[in-house]
Amino acid sequence: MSHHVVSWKVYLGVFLALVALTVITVWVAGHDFGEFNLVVALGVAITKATLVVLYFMHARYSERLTHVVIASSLVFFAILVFLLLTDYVSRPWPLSPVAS
Amino acid sequence: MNPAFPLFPERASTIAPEVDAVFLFILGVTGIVALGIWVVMLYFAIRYRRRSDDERPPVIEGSLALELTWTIVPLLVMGVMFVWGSKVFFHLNRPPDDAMTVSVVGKRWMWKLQHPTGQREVNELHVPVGRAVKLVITSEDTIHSFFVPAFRIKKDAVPGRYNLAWFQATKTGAFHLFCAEYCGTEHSRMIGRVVVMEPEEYQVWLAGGPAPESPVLQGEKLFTDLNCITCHRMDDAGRGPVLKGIFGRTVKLASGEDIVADAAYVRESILTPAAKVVAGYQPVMPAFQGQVNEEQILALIAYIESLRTPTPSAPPLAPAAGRTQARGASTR
Amino acid sequence: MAELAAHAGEAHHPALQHHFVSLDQQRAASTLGMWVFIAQEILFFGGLFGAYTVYRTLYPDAFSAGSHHLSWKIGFFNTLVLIGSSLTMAMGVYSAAIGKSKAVVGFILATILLGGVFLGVKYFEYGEKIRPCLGDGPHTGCLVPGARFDAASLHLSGAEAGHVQIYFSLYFAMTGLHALHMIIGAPILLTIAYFAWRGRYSPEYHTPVELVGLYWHFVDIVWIFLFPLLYLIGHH
Amino acid sequence: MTSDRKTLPADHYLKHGWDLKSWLLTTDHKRIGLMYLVSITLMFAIGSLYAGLVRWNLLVPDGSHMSAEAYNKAFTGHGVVMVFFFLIPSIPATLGNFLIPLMIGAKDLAFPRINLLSWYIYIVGAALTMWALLTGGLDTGWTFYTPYSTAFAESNVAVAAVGIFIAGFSSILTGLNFIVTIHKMRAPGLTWFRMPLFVWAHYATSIIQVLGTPVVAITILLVALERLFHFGFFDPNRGGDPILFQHLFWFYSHPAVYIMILPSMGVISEIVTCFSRKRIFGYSFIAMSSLAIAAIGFLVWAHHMFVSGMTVYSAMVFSALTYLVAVPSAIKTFNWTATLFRGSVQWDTPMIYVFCFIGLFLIGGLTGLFLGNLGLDVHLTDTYFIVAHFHYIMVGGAIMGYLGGLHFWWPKITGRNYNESWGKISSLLVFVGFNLTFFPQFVLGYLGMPRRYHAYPEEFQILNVLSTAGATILGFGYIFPFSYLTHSLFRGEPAGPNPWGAKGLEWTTQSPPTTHNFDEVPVVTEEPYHYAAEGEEHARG
Repeated sequence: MSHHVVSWKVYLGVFLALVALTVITVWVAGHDFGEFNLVVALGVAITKATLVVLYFMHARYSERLTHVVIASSLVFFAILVFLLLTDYVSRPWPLSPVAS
Repeated sequence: MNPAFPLFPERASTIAPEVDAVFLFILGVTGIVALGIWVVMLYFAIRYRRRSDDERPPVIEGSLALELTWTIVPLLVMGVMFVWGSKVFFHLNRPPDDAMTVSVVGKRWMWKLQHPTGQREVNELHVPVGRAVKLVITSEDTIHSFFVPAFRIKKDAVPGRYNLAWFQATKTGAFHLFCAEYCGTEHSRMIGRVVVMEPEEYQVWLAGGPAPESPVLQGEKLFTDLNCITCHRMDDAGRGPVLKGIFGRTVKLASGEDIVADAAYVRESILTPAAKVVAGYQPVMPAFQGQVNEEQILALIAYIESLRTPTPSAPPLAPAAGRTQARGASTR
Repeated sequence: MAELAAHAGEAHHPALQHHFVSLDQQRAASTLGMWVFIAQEILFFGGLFGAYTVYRTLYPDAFSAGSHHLSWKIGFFNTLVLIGSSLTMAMGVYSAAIGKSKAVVGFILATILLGGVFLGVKYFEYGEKIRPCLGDGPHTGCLVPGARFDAASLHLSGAEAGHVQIYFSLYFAMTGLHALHMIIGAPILLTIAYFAWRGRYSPEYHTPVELVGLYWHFVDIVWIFLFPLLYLIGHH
Repeated sequence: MTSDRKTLPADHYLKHGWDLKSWLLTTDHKRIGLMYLVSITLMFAIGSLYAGLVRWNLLVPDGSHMSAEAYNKAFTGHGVVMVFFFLIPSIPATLGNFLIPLMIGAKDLAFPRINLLSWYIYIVGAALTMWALLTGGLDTGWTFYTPYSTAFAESNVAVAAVGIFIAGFSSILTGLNFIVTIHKMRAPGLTWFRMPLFVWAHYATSIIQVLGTPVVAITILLVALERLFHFGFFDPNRGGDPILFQHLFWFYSHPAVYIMILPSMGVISEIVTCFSRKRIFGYSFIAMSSLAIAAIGFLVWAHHMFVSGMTVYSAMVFSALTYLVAVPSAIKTFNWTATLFRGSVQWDTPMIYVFCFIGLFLIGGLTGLFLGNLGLDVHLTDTYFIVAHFHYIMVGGAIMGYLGGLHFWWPKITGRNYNESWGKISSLLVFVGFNLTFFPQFVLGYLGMPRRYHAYPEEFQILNVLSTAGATILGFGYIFPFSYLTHSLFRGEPAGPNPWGAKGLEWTTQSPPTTHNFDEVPVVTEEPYHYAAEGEEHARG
């Protein structure tokens, strides 16, 4: 919230960090690290998103309720994806009729 | 086939009494609870009805002991229901090994069924009493649901998937077969009968129709007609892998992965051969997507399965069989 | 808790609505409202990301093949543009908080400009995939899912040709919905810039600038995930 | 009630104009609540007409009363209108809108203009959907299952889907408004655990509206996109999974049941304490169970899909979680019953609706235990058992609570009393008609009659005839309140600020309230439902 005015230097720093992370994610995508590629891609994206939320969106300086709102939306998104996948990862595709 | 005004459905399969037992158990428990709450509520409402406008009832804030009681006791009782129901569900989803397989294809608005011996039927299924029947269910268009109330079984027919159900009829007669998943205009006409017969009668019935062709034979014929046989030869001189004995075994793919050659893999390899090529072979096989229908694929799978070595206990099969079983379990 | 801090000065602030006790309460309510709206947006995109997760799990190869048909360079460029627009937006809010109205207008116009560049590039990208589908021609290179989809240009056939259509369905739905959010954001930004130019905002009251900022940053975050998930699958 | 003559207050929110503009441009939460009341009553009437067509067709087994197309469009119209345009907005958008600011001592909702906007969005969505239903119709069922809806249905799927998509945002914005209002606008002294349970229930409802609705919105948009542009999300021919649609659809649509029932539970909590003249038994347990229902309600969706071919292990997880969600509902029921103990129970119309609610919701909830059971669900799903089950929840639960609440707060909303005798008679009619309609359907379901059947085997006819007879009685039961409540608008006795002797801030202000609700900001010093005990001084109202 506006009670806390963050210096413009912080914004610039965050911007540069975001650019650097974008370069990293593109560089990593150019090499084959197997499963690790997805991990890095998601890790970098989550880091970037966290930076934007904390600094550009001022979540770091917001009241606790704001954190609760962000957390609960993420938790419910996680529930959606996790319980969805319980049905998908445990089965062959397309479904096989033969067990014996 | 039914009394004019039935209140309880017929019981005509081995699983039906199991399902009914759960039903009656839950009915009993919930009946007692419901009755109890109604009686208590009405008793309080009448006993403590307002007699004068000046009444000032005592303050009762609540009781932790009561709250805990009516949280924990229902949880325990429901735990029993859950475990019991899951047990029946597993039973419903595990066909016995000696079951005869009937393939079921839903199509708006009819059921197309085929016996292991090749007889085809539409909207009518003849089965012998006392014999386990496994249903492999799929659909050609939209989702349907294969429902026989007297057997207490139901399974969706989903396009692109094979779902499993099974039953073992315990009495002869004709029973309703319904489509239970809404599938369009004539949904309510997508009904038929399951006719349960004495085994001898069933044999007579089987002999009655036009000379049938078993899915294995049909598959063999297709195998020739579609020219599969030119590459998948019985010796290893062909351009494709030898299919004899491959079914159910683990094969190595060009990508280095291992895969169990089960029905799903065979199906995929017919439709999109390039997806998972066996190690040592070139991806030269044409895709058959759109050239074979679901029933033909089932026939081809049946044929390839029939080429399997008859003794499934051979050592190289052991791990594969284990995995297949796990996969099979998860399909149901 | 209702905040009762009724500062004498604030109680008569022209922007204070009648049903709030104080400007503080009004700002807290509006900010919370925006965050709840963003929570809603997360689940809105969440449905798509859920579908994406399922299909990528099922068809990793088709997703990789589809991804190789997008230009990562264009995606990279657009990512930088959008991050830049987030910076100018943040600076706009900062300027409002320290009372520099002229700078607010400048930064917001810059944000709109960068958003316009992003959408322009997107228009070009879409055009490339859609144009071959139009007319009666052979539709070589058409990447819009449907009957005219040209899987051959991706060297795919059979089931894979279907799977890659799912990838492109998701591509169009996700980027399209993201672009739609930007298109909705632009006129709102323009309105805010107009009011800033009229001098409506001050260090005490500039909640609308903050709120549109939150929205814009959220749209940026969506893209931060879309870029690697759509453009950078597998090894490039 | 006291017998001295009462008069309506000189100034109240209804007096600020009766012209169209004063309504269509209002930002007063009370007027918006009334606009919703009128809109959803209209939608309820339309939905009931569809229900009438369905029941009329099912009088005969051979389906000779209507064509199959017409029947399919009738049950789809019934489901779509009732679920999306009546039940979901029912209590929150009318009573919730009207009462939440009054109950927490605020002048209005946090975002009055967004509140008005959400009404307009609702109207646009409803108009679009009705247009789709009336020109060509819709025959997918309210569930829009793929691939039928995307590839086979020949009716107005895309337009209806867009209409429902739009209406979804009305629900989201209402929930958003409530969440912010409850957090930020409470009167001094009104701590969380002094809030009326009605407000707690709406808080839980709002969470579902905000976090669940967007998922179904995007899902239904994907259906529209697939139809319009041949995208392939759910097309099995291209490897799309129609079951994924069901997952995404039920992720919202199961919690949506709680959007319907939670506010109703809030109403019951208010009425049961007032008409027992006693504090509610286990306040915090009822409050927390609302949140528990909202949270656990998101974890159970796939119990609609046990026979779809999902894996047994996944099915077990969902079955176990389904049993878990039954607990908070049970807690509420037990607490309401315990509240009556040693109370001073007044048998007025709202309280009779409470008895109906508890009795019927109990059956609805307990039959849920049959359906959450894996082995049993195989037989029961997609039969009339499930139809009966959810009607016991939605009609026996949600609508009973809605009617009870409408009667309870009618004097507050209009400033006038309705006719109590008519109220009692019609509540009895509703109860009898409802049970006659839906109880036979449990039997039909266990016998195996599938739902959405235009024609059915003859042995099911007697039970279907009973059901249709019940529906006729139920229809009359609904026409009565509509008539005498409307009549009371003009002829009802002025009610005074607190005709029931109830607790809560909404009863401290005049009936009908002024535009700004309270002359001065109220300060709360009491615990909730502080009904004085014997000997204790009756606290200031």
